[in-house]
Amino acid sequence: MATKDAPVNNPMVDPVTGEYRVIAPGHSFKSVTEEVSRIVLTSHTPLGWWFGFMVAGTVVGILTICVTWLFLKGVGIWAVTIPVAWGFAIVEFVWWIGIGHAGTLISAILLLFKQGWRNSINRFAEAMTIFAVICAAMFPVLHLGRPWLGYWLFPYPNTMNYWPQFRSPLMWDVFAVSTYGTISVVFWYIGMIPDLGTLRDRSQTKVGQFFYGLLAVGWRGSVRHWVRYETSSLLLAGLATPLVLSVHSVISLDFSVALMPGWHTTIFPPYFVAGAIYSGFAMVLTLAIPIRKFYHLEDLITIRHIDNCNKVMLATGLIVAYGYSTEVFMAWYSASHWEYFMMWNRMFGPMGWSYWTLITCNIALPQLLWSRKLRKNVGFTFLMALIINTGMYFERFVIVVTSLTRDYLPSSWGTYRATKWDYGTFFGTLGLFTFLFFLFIRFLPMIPMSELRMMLPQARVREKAEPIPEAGD
Amino acid sequence: MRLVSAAALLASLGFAAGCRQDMQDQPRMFPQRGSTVFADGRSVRPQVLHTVARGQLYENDYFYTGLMNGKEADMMPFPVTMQVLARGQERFNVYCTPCHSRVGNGAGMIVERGFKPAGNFHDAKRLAEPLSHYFYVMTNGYGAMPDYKAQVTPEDRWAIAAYIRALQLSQNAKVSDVPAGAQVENLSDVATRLGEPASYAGPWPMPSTAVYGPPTVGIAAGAPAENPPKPAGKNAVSGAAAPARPSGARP
Amino acid sequence: MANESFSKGLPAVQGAPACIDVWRRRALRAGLVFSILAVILALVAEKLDQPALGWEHLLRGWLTGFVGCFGLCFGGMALLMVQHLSGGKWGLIVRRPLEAMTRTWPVVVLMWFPVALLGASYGKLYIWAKYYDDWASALKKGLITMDQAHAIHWKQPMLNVTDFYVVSLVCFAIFALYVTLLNRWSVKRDADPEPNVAYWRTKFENLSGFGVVLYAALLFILVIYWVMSLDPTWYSTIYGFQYLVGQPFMVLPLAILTLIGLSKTEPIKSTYRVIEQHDMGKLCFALVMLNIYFAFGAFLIIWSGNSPEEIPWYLDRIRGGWGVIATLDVIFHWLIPFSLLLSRDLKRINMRLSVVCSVMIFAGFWDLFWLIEPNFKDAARNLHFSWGILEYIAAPGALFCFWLVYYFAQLKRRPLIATNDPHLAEILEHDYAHA
Amino acid sequence: MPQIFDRSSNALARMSLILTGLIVIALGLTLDELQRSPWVTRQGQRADQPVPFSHKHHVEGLGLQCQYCHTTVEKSNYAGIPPTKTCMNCHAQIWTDAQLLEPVRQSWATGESITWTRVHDLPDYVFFNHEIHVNKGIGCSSCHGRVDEMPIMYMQNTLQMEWCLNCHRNPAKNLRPTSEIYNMAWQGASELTPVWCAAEDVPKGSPTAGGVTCTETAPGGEVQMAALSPPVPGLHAQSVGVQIGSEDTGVMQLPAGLHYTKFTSQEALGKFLIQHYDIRNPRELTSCEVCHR
Amino acid sequence: MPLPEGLYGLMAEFESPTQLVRAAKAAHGAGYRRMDCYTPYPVEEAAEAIGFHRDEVSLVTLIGGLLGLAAMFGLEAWISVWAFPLNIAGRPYYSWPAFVVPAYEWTILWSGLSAAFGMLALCGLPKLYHPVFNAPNFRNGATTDKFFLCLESTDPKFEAGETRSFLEGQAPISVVEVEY
Repeated sequence: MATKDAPVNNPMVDPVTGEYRVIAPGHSFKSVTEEVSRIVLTSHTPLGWWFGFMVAGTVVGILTICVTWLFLKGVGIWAVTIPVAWGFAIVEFVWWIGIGHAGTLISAILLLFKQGWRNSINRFAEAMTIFAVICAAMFPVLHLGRPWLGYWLFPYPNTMNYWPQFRSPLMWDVFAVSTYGTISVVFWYIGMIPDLGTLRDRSQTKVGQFFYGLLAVGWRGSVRHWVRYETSSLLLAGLATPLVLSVHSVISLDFSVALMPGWHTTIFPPYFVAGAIYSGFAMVLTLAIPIRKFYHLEDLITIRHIDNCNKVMLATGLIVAYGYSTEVFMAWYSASHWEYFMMWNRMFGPMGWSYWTLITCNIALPQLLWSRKLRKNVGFTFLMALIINTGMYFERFVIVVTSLTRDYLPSSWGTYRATKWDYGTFFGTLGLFTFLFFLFIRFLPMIPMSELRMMLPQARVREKAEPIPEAGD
Repeated sequence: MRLVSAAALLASLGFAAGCRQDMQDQPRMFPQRGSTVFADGRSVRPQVLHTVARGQLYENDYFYTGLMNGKEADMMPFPVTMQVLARGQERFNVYCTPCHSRVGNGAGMIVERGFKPAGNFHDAKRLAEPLSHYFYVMTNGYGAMPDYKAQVTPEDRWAIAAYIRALQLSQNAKVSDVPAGAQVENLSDVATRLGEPASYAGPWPMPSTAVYGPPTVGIAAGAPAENPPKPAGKNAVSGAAAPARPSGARP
Repeated sequence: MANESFSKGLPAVQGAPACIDVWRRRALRAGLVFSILAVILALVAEKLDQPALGWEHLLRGWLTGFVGCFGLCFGGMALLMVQHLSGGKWGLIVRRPLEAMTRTWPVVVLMWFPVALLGASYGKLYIWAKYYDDWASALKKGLITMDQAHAIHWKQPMLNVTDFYVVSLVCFAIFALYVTLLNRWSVKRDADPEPNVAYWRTKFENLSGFGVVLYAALLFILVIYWVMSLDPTWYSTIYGFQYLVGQPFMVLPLAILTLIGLSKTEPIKSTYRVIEQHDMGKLCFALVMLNIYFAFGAFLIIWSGNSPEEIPWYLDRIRGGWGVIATLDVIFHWLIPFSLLLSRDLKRINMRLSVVCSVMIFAGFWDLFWLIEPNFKDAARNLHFSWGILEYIAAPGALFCFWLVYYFAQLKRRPLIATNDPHLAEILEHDYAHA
Repeated sequence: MPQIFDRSSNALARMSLILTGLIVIALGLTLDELQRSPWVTRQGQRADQPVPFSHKHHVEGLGLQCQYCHTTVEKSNYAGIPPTKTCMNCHAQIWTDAQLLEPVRQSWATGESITWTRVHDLPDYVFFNHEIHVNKGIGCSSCHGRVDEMPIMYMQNTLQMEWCLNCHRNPAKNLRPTSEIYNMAWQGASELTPVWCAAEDVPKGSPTAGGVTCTETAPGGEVQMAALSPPVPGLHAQSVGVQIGSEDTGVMQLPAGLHYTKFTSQEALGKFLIQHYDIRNPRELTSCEVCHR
Repeated sequence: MPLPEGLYGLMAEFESPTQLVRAAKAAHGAGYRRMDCYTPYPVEEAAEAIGFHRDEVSLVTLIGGLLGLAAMFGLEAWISVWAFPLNIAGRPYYSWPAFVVPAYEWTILWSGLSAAFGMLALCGLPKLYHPVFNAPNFRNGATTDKFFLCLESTDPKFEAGETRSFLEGQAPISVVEVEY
């Protein structure tokens, strides 16, 4: 039988498997190190960076104004009221937390599954997680009404003799999100220590040496340290995996523990987690594609990465679709009139447009990802990532708003219309996220150099070593 | 990171502790809080002149005025029970004793401090007054005495009036007041019979809150020392002399 | 034979060793013993039990065994497709055992017929079938509750005997098609003189990608018909996911057990490495975690909601002595495998891992018992000994053993190693210290 | 290449890590103390008042009872700050030219209220009711301290929620007979100051504290402790015309034989009173809506 | 404690990990024990070669996780049952299903922090000053593309001249002396 594989001339494609390589051929330890560290250590900051930084900074300004006004006037400036007491704030909280999940997933789960392709993108995916968690955590705190008393949520011996109420999923949230934030930062930082060592050693300026040196805590690459470091990374990955599942599950419990039609359903935890990963991968692609282009990192973030991310998006998107279908089916099968009406209202009620937007963006259009060709098309992927991000936003909107507008009691029915402060805060967090990201890519290594080195073929120790060459050879 | 969060915590705590929080002082009416709504700054409003509030139409009725056909009368508007008397005693001790003293001889502490001498309930003039006279005086004042309308409710005023009568009786008790068949004993005899100490027949201790006037006044706590009461029968009006039992005395 | 490049490390014999025949005979004997036991128990229960439900219990036990074997067969198919999608060396190792499991589908369909005939057509298991027409009079007579009557009536478009047959048979047909294609292509791939890695991978991915999605959807509908509708008032959106994870929870341990059993002799001896065993152990651990995650998540939501529509389902399965079964379910399903699989060493030692795998398979059947038996009025919130309840040991035992007989026969029919796979070279190349 | 950091930096790094830990701990402890300190609670602070009114003088010195001024303490949420009229009851004649009292006279003349600074200022989201506390055995001094010994009023306790709950979770330790509510010096039952209490059934609808009789002196066998007759319906009945003195033995019932129990510990007394004052159990008493409505 | 002075050790630089591992094995075989390898990425074989097999990070993590679990579950039970019992929708005070969630989170939090900081502590980090940084070629390559083997002077078998010739026999790029 003749070969069925079309011959390929692309050096990025592995001739045996026909798949794109994770890392371009011909790289050495030094070249990958330089490729990554030059972005940070250069004294020349690109103009484009400054431009983006300024734009993001301006949006952060808008956020500051919105939040200040909120502190002064209270949550009444948002559109949250009865019946929709959880408006944009919770929509965005869930959305941002969901986005964060891809970072942990990439670094943790793929590390456990020995997926080499994670290495190029895990660092900035983790950074994305941290910044997304920062944006997300803001919302419930701002939503408290008196945000400055947010520390009341923690159990500490206060003058009220008051302790948290642990049967509330909102309390579970506090622990889930704070743990998630902490572990993400720790995981990110621990992973960065060897690279900080590299930066310390490669930095030409005193200031750079000092600060990177400080952050690297004296990392010197001892193999003893490396062994512990590897164990610790694996353990952190092993811990972050159930953590990431639990965090969005806990957030889904905020809804599903309540007896609201459309909320109280047992599939919520896995379906929220899948949705989170779905949107998270979309955000990873939204960030990776421009950065790859801007900093010419096509050698390190290859079509393989994009293809794999697309596959994950397709898979998680299908799980989400499964969730939607289950809900629709169970709305009928439950034989409960409230469930039935809830689904009817979602589809054909006054907010039906949001449901159909969600179905279009989250289910219908992403089916295009079945096509191998489109999965490898960078421009299309970028567009699809944006569409999915939008779709996932609408998913949370549908869950939060349409369910709340139609309670069990028709007399309490209402509607929801976000105010300019709602929009301002939302766009503000987008700005904050971008702002932090710009700082990150300028000052920290966004691709883990030590892990790239490990992936190179010359990194492998050969058992049957070549004989020692004669001295002076 | 830890430092930043610690600083943030400190700042927020300082914020919370340093200023009163907004929910602490809410923009609504609280009694005696004061208000910017009214010109006189009071949240407690005085009754509007020439108006009668619902439930406060005190018709010209004996219970509220103490006057029957324009005249004082020697009767109570409701039955007198032990409860009423105990209540009267308690209220008397709160509102009247500062001037009239516990035994009603008009030598209270305030009088000692320079107030005009207050009436002695045991003089002939007062003994002759009809019962509602006391109610009327409490309601409207008398001479230097201000009215106690605002401090004492009508029921309590009547109870005090009844108690004043009991006080008067206690100072002038006769064997003939004792119901027929009841045995009268000396208090000291009772004490001996019961095996109580001799002080049992003397002045009884007052609760520690009881006000002790200067010794010159010549009254001891609870019972007039120089005029020890004859021990009354079991069902006599013992409220005056016996240790007060104000608990649960509210009508 | 193609692939000379890496056939050098391949053992000469790739067929199954003789020990499979021994296993098969043992399974057959055990199956016969269990069958006889099942019949005796049914007769004894009819005589001694009050109420006499011997034959009904046999049918319930049969249902348990059938659902378990169904999971092993088609759960194996799902895992096979996942393995084609995810790649990885462990996939290569377990491929042939999984394919053997999928080829047992005719037995599984045979097992289904008694459930359909007696359970649905004669209404011995499903009250929606029993009171399909006369739910109103059954309600009047107090045979069913108001909620059950409403549910039976409302769900009639779905829960009727015709649909039960049509849906089940259509699903079986689709699955059979998939099984056939997966197996046929697998043989063809090995016969391909060229590696054609990309071609075959694409072909399998195309089939499996959609196949997994389809399986997930159809499985949910099937378990609604077969298990969930035993209590027609009950509904839970996560039910399908629970089976979707519950099936590999039994399939993967069985595959590991098979491989460990075969690893003493060629050909598995030379391809079975501790690295892949460790990976599969981790995968088992992940399944253990996922399983408790779904189960606990659903429980927490319903416990918190505490609504009269849902909580009775759990109360039926916790009160009246069932709490012991539920606790043991958690222990078998989660506590034992979780604590043992935490250890890195355990995952790398054959004997210990096989103990954990056996516990996991046992836990699967235990869980089915807990799911199925309290659906019936005589057992809900009332766990008590009767001769009939022992059918839950005898009937599933018999079915499982007969299934194993067929599985071993299928295992023998194909070479145990898929030769045309780029991973094989890596596995055989002992030069690598670490993969 | 030279070292970036000096040798001392290792020690410095470790020290600073330890120091950071210590600072965090110290900060926590400081904040813990700070939130309970008078700086936050204003406990013990004497506010500037328009008239330096002395409770010590009026209560301890002159023997005025609490209710003389705080007339609504037993029947309302608020104990009530007396109107100027109450001051003028006496000060119309006494100390009429004292400079101190000028604001009082000013108020009396003009009708303007005197603007006192509130000392016991609960947050507005707390609904505190004096009536229920006073009538169910919580004395003034339990919360306000020895007001009779305060020349200028100040807050004896923090009035923080913690302090409220400490009592609400175990009311027994502060309960006293209702006859001792205004007794500033009440110390609680003990071996040295035993309390005798008796309880009788009271009909439904009457005050729950009504059935309890307590005394601090040993009730002897013959000691006459007046027992209450059942409350007479229609206290407000129109002139019934029962003259005092004309004793109706039908109304003036004989006291029932009261069975006294001696309490020599506050815990035991508190338990007895909790039972007979119908005080709710701590879990109900600490329900949020008890104080936050 | 007086500061150590003099020679810390001899440092050989290698081009590839294979060479490093071989040299390390040779050194271990020759009886050297106090030595360390420095590599720009984890080379487990080198650790095994110098006789470093097991690390205690897993144990620390397990202990941390169990402590976190116990701490949070204990806290929740204490609060809900004893310190602040509240009737919430009629659920029992001891609501273990609800307590599982925060306890689970804290298990992960504590074990994660133990894994991270336990690793640093076991490595003796932070150690901003270390003698190996004195080697002139160390910072050029150790964190980029070169592999180092350092035999330390505290080793009883260490003898400056002999050790140097031993190292030079392993085909290094260079052998340098490292001062304290």
